[in-house]
Amino acid sequence: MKYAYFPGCSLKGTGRAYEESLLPVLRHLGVEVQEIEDWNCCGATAYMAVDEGKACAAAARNLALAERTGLQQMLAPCSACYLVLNKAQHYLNEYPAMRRVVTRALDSLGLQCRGDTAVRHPLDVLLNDVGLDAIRQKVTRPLTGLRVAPYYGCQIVRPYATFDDQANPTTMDRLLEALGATVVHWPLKTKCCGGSLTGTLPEAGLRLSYILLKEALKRGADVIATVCPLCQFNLDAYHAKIAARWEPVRIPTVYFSQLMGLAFGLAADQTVLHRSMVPLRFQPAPVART
Amino acid sequence: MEIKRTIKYEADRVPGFGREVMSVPGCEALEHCIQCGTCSGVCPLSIYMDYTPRQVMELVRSDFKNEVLRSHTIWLCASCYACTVECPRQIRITDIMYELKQRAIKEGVYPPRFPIPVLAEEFTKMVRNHGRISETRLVTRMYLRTHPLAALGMAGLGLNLMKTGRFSLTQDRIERHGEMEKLMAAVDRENGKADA
Amino acid sequence: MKAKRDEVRIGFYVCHCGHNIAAMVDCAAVARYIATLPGVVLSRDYKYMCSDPGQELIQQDIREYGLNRVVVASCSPLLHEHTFRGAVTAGGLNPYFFHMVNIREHDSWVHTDRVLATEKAKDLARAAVERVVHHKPLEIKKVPIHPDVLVVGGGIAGIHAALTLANAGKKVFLVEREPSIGGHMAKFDKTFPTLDCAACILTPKMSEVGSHPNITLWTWSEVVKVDGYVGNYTVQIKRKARYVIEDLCTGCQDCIAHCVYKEPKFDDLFNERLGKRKPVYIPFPQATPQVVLIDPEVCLNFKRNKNPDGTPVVSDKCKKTCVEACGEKRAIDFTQKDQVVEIKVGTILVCTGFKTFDARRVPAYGYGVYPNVYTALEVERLVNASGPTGGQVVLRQGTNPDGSPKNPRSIGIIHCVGSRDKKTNLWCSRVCCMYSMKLAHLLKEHTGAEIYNFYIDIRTPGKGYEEFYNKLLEEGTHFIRGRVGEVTDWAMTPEEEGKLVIRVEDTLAGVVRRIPVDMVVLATGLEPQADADAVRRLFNMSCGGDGWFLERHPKLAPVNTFTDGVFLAGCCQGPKDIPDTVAQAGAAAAEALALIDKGYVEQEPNTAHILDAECSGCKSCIPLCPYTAILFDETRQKAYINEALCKGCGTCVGSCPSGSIVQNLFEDAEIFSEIAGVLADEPVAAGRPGNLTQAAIP
Amino acid sequence: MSQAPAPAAAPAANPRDWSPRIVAFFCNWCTYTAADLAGVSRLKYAPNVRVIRLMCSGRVDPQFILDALARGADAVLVGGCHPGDCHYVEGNYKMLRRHQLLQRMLTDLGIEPERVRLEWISAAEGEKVKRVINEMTEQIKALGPLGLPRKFAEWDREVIALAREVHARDAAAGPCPAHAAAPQPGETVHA
Repeated sequence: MKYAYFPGCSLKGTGRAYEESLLPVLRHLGVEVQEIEDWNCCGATAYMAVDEGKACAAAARNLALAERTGLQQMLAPCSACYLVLNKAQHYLNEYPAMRRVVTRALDSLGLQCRGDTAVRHPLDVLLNDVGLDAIRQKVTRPLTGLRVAPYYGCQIVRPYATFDDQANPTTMDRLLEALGATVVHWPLKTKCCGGSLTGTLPEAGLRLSYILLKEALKRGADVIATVCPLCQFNLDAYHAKIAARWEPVRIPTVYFSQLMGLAFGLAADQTVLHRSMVPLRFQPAPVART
Repeated sequence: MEIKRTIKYEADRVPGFGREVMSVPGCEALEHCIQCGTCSGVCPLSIYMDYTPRQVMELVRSDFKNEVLRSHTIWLCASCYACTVECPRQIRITDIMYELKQRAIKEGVYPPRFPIPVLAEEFTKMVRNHGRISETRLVTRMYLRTHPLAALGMAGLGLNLMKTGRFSLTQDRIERHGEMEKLMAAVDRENGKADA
Repeated sequence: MKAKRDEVRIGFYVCHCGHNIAAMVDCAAVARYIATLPGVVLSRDYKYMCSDPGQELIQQDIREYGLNRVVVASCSPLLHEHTFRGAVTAGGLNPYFFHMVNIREHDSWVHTDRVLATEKAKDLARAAVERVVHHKPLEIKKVPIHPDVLVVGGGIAGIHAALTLANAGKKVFLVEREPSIGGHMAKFDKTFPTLDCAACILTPKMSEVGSHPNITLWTWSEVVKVDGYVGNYTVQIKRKARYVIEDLCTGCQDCIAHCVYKEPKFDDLFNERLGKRKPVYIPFPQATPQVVLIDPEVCLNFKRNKNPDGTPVVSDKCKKTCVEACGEKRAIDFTQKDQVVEIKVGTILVCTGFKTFDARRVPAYGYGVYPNVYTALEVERLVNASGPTGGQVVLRQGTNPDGSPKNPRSIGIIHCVGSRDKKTNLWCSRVCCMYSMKLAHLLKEHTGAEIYNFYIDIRTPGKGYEEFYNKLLEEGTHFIRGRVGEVTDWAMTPEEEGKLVIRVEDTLAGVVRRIPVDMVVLATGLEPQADADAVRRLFNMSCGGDGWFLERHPKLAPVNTFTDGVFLAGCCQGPKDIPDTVAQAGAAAAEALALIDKGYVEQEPNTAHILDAECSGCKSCIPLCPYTAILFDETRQKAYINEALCKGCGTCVGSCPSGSIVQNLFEDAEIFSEIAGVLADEPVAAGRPGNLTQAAIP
Repeated sequence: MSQAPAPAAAPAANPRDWSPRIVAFFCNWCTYTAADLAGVSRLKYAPNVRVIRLMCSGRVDPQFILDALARGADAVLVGGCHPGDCHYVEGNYKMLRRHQLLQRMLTDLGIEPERVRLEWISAAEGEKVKRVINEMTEQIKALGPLGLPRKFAEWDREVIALAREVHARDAAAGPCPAHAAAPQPGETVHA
């Protein structure tokens, strides 16, 4: 199994814990990734707000570079990248006019985009390509007793989700259960965290993060597991502000890949739990495997 | 008591605006809107909006361009796509919001120092110039342009980011810089041709 | 051919159809052009050809000008061919010396350029003029009608139709797939807008069906095969094993009382799984027929594994207290098998009804996740005095302060669940507004709760319906115009704790609201039955794009199908309320009666026959005929067609290598001249353009 | 077409511009009814198709199709019920088989197979009638005219010229009974 890998800007910045924990986990499971050379920012939601043609072109440059690797599948761990790259592909295939513009623009860089690379999320790859059985085999320190609220956020299931249910996704639930954790019933798993509004309009944006944290605590979760660097940031970084505005709702938020590393017994520099501002203090005990 | 006249005259409309928006890829289904309000019902941010998403849809369809482009609603959209997947007429409401944001930015009709379009602008500028985003740098720039004082309030957050090794003010960039500039220029050229 | 051409005297008429045609087609120009064609002695344009004066015009002209061919260019022949053939007959001509041109549905209504639409009308009219030259006089065939009728489906539509027919003295077979007739209506508590009790008005009709001397009622039965044609259908019906001999069961229900299961344990489907039943059961107290049945899936006297043919295996492991209780009646028979019976009928009424939308398909409303979210049909059973709770509205989850099951203090009714939604069903289900208001009224009456109706639009187009809406408004029921975004169980405020929270935009007030309630009722829409497509094939009907059975014409033949002798009634044709269903059932019964009492049907004489002299005896046509109408005369080594069996599809004609089969009304010469007619720049000379085409045929 | 040549699809187009002429054979029960439905629904489509009603697509003799092409149609559309839905049980399957054979033959004759199209359109699919007709009109427009009658005329002229030449040569060479009569212009001869 080998995938072209599109890290995206966040995974090199505030979301570095995602990459730092995901790559060792994939390696541990025998999944090879090849970082796309000279990838650029996917455009995220901000670019769509300015010019969809350019947003599409920016995303298409990455698709074109991915096609150059000769790999048919592309891994995009960040939710925004996953959405934008998928969306660009939909647009290119649905709207011939858009395709014409983008094709010519890429031409000027000597690039071609066929638009047939499958853009996939790590959850999709882990469950459908690697499989839960293979994952269970690698669990040496089951997360017994850890109560996890799985948080999918919005953009991996909407609107282009193909690998999971839009209203009630379960891939991460199943993954966490395979790690030995207890999954908390939490009806907010696909609600919005506030996105970039936490920074631009804190009153509105932070309130959404606050609701998520509050409800997770109320349902008895020890930790929130996330798949998106922006969600992680919003749920992790603003506790002081949230406490000042509403009430303290301290609960750690980590990437699902960090929990996988923990269950696989990977080293601390591969689970990078120290990157969270609200630390997860949980050390699973090893089990003797027969 | 301050009173305000809310009546709309035909002259307040910009005829053709609705059609124009509906002709943009992804925005076509707006003509099927039945004003059921599902979009507002599922929108996590509708509670802050001056017009609910449903009202924005109707204002667009009825050519009230100025009202729509000046509304807060379009900037409050966090792109969570809940409305788009729930809409019983499969209207891509999120994409329509994007389209309206684009038009508002192009026409410069948003409050000065309003952080959301500033962030979008800084974002695209950074992508165009460097190909990649350095988040902390981007956010810092946004605060400097909008609320320089508020940036001080973020100091604690910055400190925490530094502590967890997630703070960086160096600009990440693609190797073949210039390519993004070239790509965007080419898009402009192609679109110009199409317009002509 | 040439001589014939001189003999024909064609009258041509182009209809304006008010503005329907004239607005897009220059009718006068068409008439002028057609007048120039050889054989045309008269060419007129007229405002309404189908009107009485229009028809009289044709008759007069036939007499006055000695016309022997008539062509009318107007609407679709499926609409008015019959009318004009009648006019031609009245004028003294054989009706088949007529041909019709469709310049409305196929031209004026679908085009936007008047010049091009007029050209098209000329082409089509010219083709008809060319074609009609070759027409021959034909005899209308009369086929006798078997007087018995099959009614499929025993809901209110089937019941009403069966009774209407039976009371008119016809023998009716009523086939119902469930163990009892009654359909959805039997589950309802009250009916809108009069609030009369559904059982009170339905059960007398049900027992009348059960005891009517002219009705043979077969429940727990399904139609499996239909052969034949109008007037002469042969139908096979599978009578599923009940493990109870119907004629011997008296409906005493002692067997149920004495079943080894002391308590009912299995989901009661009639009560929407809100109650329980035993393996031996009667679906509901007023069931017709009053005959029990045994569910082999759960009865202890059957094994859980099946025979290879799918029939259950008798284990004989049970004490069979039911058999003991039945005693001398000996009605219970564990060895009963499915049986297929064959009947002959002349007409068929399809009244197979609908199913309700599966609320799980709208996950945002939490049906199946939150126990206190109900479907409307469940609530019908909940408020019903003979329902699983005896008419007490108690929730699945929660308790009152005194520890008894919780009674709701606030209820939200969500309209349009699954309806008016491109992701599920785009149609309006027509009854949900009214039944939601009925349930709002009943729930208020039973519980005194605050009731909120969440609607997109209130639709009350029926007698007394708007008045009912008004009554609800007076009762203080809240109406909030907005399609609910989501139903959740997480609280934002203290009063939301422990409640279901409905998030919705009150679109009239223009604000988003969160409304906590104890109970959510989903007004699920109506859908075609899951097996509608299979049923449609069985009876050779069509389905619309939405899956409902298609009527022959929405206005002019609303209970007919495209198959003669097969009629539709009730919700299988589309969502409708009880008054409309009963009216339609009456109409379908009347259509069947009209056919039966006439005694015969006239059939299009478009059958095929073989020209003996040209048949080479190759037999290639014989396996092509789906009706085995083509036979082979071994002594003469020629094929021949039994015209009584021929349905006139023309498949054999299209593939006869020697061109020796002729289909009336669709003869080769007629079709070739029509082809030539639509394409010719000049009036067509008789005959084919050349022999390339013939040479090219292998 | 009497005075004006073939109609154009685009409303504003000059009627003198070439535009495809398409002959359609629709079965009475599904496709013809669907076209009626398109009309009742006031759907708008290209005015290039002339519909001939048959009871069943199974009645479509391949000769009808070839005859239409030979008489100047640029394309032929056949519409029948969806597989399994035929009013006469399986007439549409019969047409499908003929269609497949015909496609091969058309290729052999050098006629683009796209010019003969078979579509299943149920009575409920008025929308599909519109789509298919518009699509096909565009497609045939792109292919250009088929022009068989003109080609026949050319071939006729060539054959007649050739026959004359042979006749003249034969006459010069001496009497030969086999080539006594050369065809006269106007008489139809197809190779």
